[in-house]
Amino acid sequence: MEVLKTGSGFWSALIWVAIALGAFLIIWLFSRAFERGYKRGTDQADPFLSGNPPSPGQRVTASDIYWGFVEALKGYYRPLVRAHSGVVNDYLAWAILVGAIVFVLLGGFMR
Amino acid sequence: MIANFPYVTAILLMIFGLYAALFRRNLIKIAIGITLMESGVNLFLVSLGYRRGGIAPIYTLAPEAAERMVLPTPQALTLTSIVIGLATTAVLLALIVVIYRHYGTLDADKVNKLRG
Amino acid sequence: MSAFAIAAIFLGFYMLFCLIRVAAGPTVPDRVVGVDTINTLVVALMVLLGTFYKEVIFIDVAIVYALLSYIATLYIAKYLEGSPW
Amino acid sequence: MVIFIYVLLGIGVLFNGLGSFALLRFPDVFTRLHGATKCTTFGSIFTILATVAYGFWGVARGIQGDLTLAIHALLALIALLLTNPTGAHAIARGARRSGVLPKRAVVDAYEGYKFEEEE
Amino acid sequence: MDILAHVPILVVGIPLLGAFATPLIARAGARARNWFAIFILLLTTALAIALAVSVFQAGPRVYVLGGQSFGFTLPSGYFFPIRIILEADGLSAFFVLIIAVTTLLGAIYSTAFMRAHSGLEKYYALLLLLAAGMFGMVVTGDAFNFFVFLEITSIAATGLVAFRTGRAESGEAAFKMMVLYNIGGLLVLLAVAILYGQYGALNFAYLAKLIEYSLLDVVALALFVLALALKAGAVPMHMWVPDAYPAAPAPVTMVMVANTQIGLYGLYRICFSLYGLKLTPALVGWIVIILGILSIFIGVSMAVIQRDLKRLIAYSGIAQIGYMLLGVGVGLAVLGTPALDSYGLMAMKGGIFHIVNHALYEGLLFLAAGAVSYRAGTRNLDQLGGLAHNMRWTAFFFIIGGAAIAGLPPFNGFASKLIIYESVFKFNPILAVIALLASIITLAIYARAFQSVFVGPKLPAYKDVREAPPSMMFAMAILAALVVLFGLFPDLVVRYLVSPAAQALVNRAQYIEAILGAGLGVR
Amino acid sequence: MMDAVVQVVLLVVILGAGFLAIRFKDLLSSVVALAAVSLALSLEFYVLQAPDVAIAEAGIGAGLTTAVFVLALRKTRRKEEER
Amino acid sequence: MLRSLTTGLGALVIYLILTMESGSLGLWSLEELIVGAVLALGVGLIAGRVLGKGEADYKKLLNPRRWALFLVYLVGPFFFAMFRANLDVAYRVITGRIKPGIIKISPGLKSDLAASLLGNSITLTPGTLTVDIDKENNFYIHWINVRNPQPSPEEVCGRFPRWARRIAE
Amino acid sequence: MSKLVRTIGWLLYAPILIFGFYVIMHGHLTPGGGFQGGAVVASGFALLIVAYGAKGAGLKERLLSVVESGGALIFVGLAFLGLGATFFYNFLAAGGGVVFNELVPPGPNPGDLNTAGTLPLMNWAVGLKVLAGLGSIVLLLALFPSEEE
Repeated sequence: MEVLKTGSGFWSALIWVAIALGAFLIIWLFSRAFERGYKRGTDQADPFLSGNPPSPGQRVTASDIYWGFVEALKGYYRPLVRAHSGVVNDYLAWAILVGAIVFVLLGGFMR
Repeated sequence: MIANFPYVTAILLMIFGLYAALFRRNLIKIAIGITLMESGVNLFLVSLGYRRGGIAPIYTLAPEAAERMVLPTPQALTLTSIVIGLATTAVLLALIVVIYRHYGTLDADKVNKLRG
Repeated sequence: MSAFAIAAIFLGFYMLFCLIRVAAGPTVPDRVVGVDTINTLVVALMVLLGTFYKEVIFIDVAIVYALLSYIATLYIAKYLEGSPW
Repeated sequence: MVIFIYVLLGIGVLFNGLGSFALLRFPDVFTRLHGATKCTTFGSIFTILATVAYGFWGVARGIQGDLTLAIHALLALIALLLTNPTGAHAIARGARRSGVLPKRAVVDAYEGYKFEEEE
Repeated sequence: MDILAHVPILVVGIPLLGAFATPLIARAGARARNWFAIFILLLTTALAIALAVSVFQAGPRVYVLGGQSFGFTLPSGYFFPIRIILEADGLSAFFVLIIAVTTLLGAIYSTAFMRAHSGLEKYYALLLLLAAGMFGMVVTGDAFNFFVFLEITSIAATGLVAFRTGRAESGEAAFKMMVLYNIGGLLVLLAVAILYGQYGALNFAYLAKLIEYSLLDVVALALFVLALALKAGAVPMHMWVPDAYPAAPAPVTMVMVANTQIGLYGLYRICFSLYGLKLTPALVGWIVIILGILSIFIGVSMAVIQRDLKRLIAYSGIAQIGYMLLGVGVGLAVLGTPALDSYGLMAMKGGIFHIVNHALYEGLLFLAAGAVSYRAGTRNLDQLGGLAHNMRWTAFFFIIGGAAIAGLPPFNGFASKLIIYESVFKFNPILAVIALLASIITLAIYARAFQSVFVGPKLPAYKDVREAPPSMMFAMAILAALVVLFGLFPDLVVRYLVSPAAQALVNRAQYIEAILGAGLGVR
Repeated sequence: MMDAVVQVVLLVVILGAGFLAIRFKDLLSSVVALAAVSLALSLEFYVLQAPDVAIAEAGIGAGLTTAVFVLALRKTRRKEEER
Repeated sequence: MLRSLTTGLGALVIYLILTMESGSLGLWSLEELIVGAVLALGVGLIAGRVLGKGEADYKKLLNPRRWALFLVYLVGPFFFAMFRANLDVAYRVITGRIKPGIIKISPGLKSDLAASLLGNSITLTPGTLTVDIDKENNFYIHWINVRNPQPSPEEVCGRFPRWARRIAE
Repeated sequence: MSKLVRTIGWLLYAPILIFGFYVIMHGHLTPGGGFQGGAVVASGFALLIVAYGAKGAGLKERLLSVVESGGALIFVGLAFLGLGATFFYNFLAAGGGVVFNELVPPGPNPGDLNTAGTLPLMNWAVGLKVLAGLGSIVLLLALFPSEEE
């Protein structure tokens, strides 16, 4: 069996797949013994919107997912989004800035 | 001293062009800046090949005057780069016209529907 | 014949006058006049320098130049006219 | 012969200089065009004629290639003669149509001229 | 005539021929045009495979343009190469394969995706031209030709991105991209000019032999690094990427991914083969590493908040570019020290392996996103939903791509990322931790994307959405199969594809020797 | 030696016109100045003994580039926005 | 047909002038003559058709008498007038004494070619500059020293209209 | 443009074209070649466009596109024909062809056109490509509808 040497260990996807299949089999065997917690057509299937009853057509959209994450990191995201201003001059300015830094580093430190 | 003058000019032209592309918020001005930069690079290339008192590199004059000729390679490079430059400029300007039809402005600050 | 080169130097200096007009000209046509004059001077200069270098090919450049720089002038003039393309 | 060429060159340089100077001296586009076009064309004719004279002189002395030099210079001259006044005319017309009025004009027959659409 | 002897130029020449012939062929009808483009690319792919096989078996191949014979690099009387010389070593062959596969699948996908548009003969011509430019950049051994092909790719890519001129975004994105590409190209030209002025030569190998790290060489190196990192979309210069990728038609986006990677190729080639040990590589290595880390970090964090599906994929793709920079940067930082053998080479292998993986799964994701927008008409994550009911296969392919980009086993992303983590950990643990963290966030991003697009109840707006047309499905299926295969057998890929590429980077002497060695040797 | 003086004058013209090209607010003036740069550059190439580059620059740089710029201006607008 | 041939002939003449002194067949080499003929034919086919120019215009170009007259005109009255013009401009540049205005004259020319010839001559000769030509070939001329607001053509440009008529009408 | 410009444009059109062809034809002997000559010819087209308007110039976009493709195909095709030895191999100069099969003799010799192998052919291919390409760039930009229309 060929394995991929990764420097300190090894990785073989086939072995992993075999193990994973075994694990799934075991889980499946166990899960047959459990009661099914998820029931279609009950309240359980509806999205939970802060306890408010969902209005028709309302659903969890992409903007809602990770809202908390983004809100918590507001201070990080606001300047980041502002930096992506969509103005071509700014794009160029970033490039030139990096160029200047690379230039100073290379020219200054390596002599 | 005089021999270095073309290089200085080339570098200054490039700086001018870069300045225009960096600080002018008009799309056509940016295109003009890029054209200036191209001119600068072309000038740089040609002056690389120049020697004082050289003559033009013409193949049919080669055997007796070869050592007095300026270098032909940079000139060939410059030719290619001039043609490429016109092609890119034309593409840029065509894009500017398209942008103007959609946005109604040439202000780079307002052409930022794609951001974030 | 270095007289040709000396004449060329003179013409070169005249280009600076034209450049002043390009810089100062209050209206665009003024600037175009400056550039057009530069064209003429450059053609003369090219012929002179071509004679100085004694290369026929250099004078071909002058012919191309005379024919083509005029096209640029025409484009700008047509823009100024404001007629549809 | 050398003196003749010098004279031609001198006239050429003189008139070219005059043309460039006229560019700075005159008050508006049209008058500048007068100066620039006439004088520089005239000056260039003379400088090119100097080259032509040099070329023919070379032919007379039997130098190879000088005939071509003269002929090509003449072609450049013809191109210049055809293009220069036309360019000046185009600029003048463009300037006038874009609303530049002649300064200190005593009469303007162009006033009220109806621009016809070109076919 | 031995056709295989001419393979290095044929991979460039045949797409070029096809590009110019396409407008003429298009007179015969749309079907002929499509088949012609696909046929040309199939032929190119076959040639690319032949080239790769011969390079992996026999080492670098050189090809002299216009000479008496293609191996005749040093004509008698000269001690340096005067003609244009192509040189294909392991890295080139590796990239040639990537380009061939992506452009071929892009053309196949385009037949259905672009059907509604007019002027398609220009589209296919530009696609073939882009392919030719990329092949040229990869196989050329000549600095100026490198610039020419760079500009060819810039113009062709811009034309393709701006192809749908009816949309405001394509014009805007193409303009921004063009400005940056253009300036990058000019910087490359300037650097080439500086090198030429110093050494009077344009051949990479000959320059590599002569180069002595003077101040001007440093300037040239800085310009190269800047321009090529810009083309590759490393972070502070990445901003055109999320603009250009979504604006382009989906198959073009996939080819554009390959195009960005060519920037990486250029970067690696310049750093390793041209400058190599003559510069103390640690600083350049660290510059590359920092660019990579920044890319990883900013890429994933911006991807979290995107609402446009393709923009999201583009941002996460930037993060993946960071992995490639990171892996090879580590290799570059330890070049010439004993650490190279203990983990540096491994890191480079990881970075290079990630390139091919990235081309596959990112392409797959973009194609799936293209299928979604083709059928649903929008890419807005807030509006999409419940598409899995009608587009089962697309959803399946999207899952595969998402799992691969997030580095879930057993897909290919995991294998390369694992190598990167382990070897980078030995170099500097913090970097590895950042990379690992970013990978986790990537998983979260794709969970969100998948949830918003495919999961949920059927929405009334997308009631009649059908599965994508067969040619699009075919392209996606091939990519998905490759993703899975590369994931299942990473050892084979590393041994036969990646290892020669990494060796070619490290083994600078071999690169020089191929041209300046015997000179008359016909390989 | 003689042409070195011409060269210096030309380079001054190039620089001056280039400076004007980025300084003018009126884009048409900028294009005019750009044409002047190209013209002087063509002559500079000529003095640097590169006649073929000079032909190309005269044809492409001076003629066609100006034409393309003017056409683009015609399709858009002439003045740079005040800011 | 005539138009293409005329154009081709003109092109051939120019090509031969350009390649003068290239060989032993007269002044040309054999290759140049062959290539010149082929290229001139090509140019004739491409450029033979320019909008708005009828066969009459091309016939004029073929007439050697007109060319001879043109040459006489060029070196004779035209050159003299130009010389005068330059002295005039020099005088005005130095003194700054101008009295400009745009005036209208109707020289009564019929063909475009004559009008162009006259227009260019006017531009290059004393104190005058063609600003526009309208459909009826009325000239609008910028005159640097207006002596009469409604001048006759002779007053502005001397005998040029007659020359133009003789050469190109 | 005015009558005057049109007439002069009409007069200059053929000379510009023949001059461009001259530059292309002598590419292997004197400075110039495909690029420059093509640019000159394209400038001639630009002159026609500015004098007569984009529609009145009588340039056909489809024809230009065919010429452009054709030129490029000839160029690449010539390169492919050299594959007997290498890509771009000058197979004519080695005595393989009927025309152009001599080396360029040294010295100033503007008349020896029948030399230099595939170079003149390639010059022509590049010239056709460039003249059609640049011409169509200007033509298309001029035909592009502006905002008023």
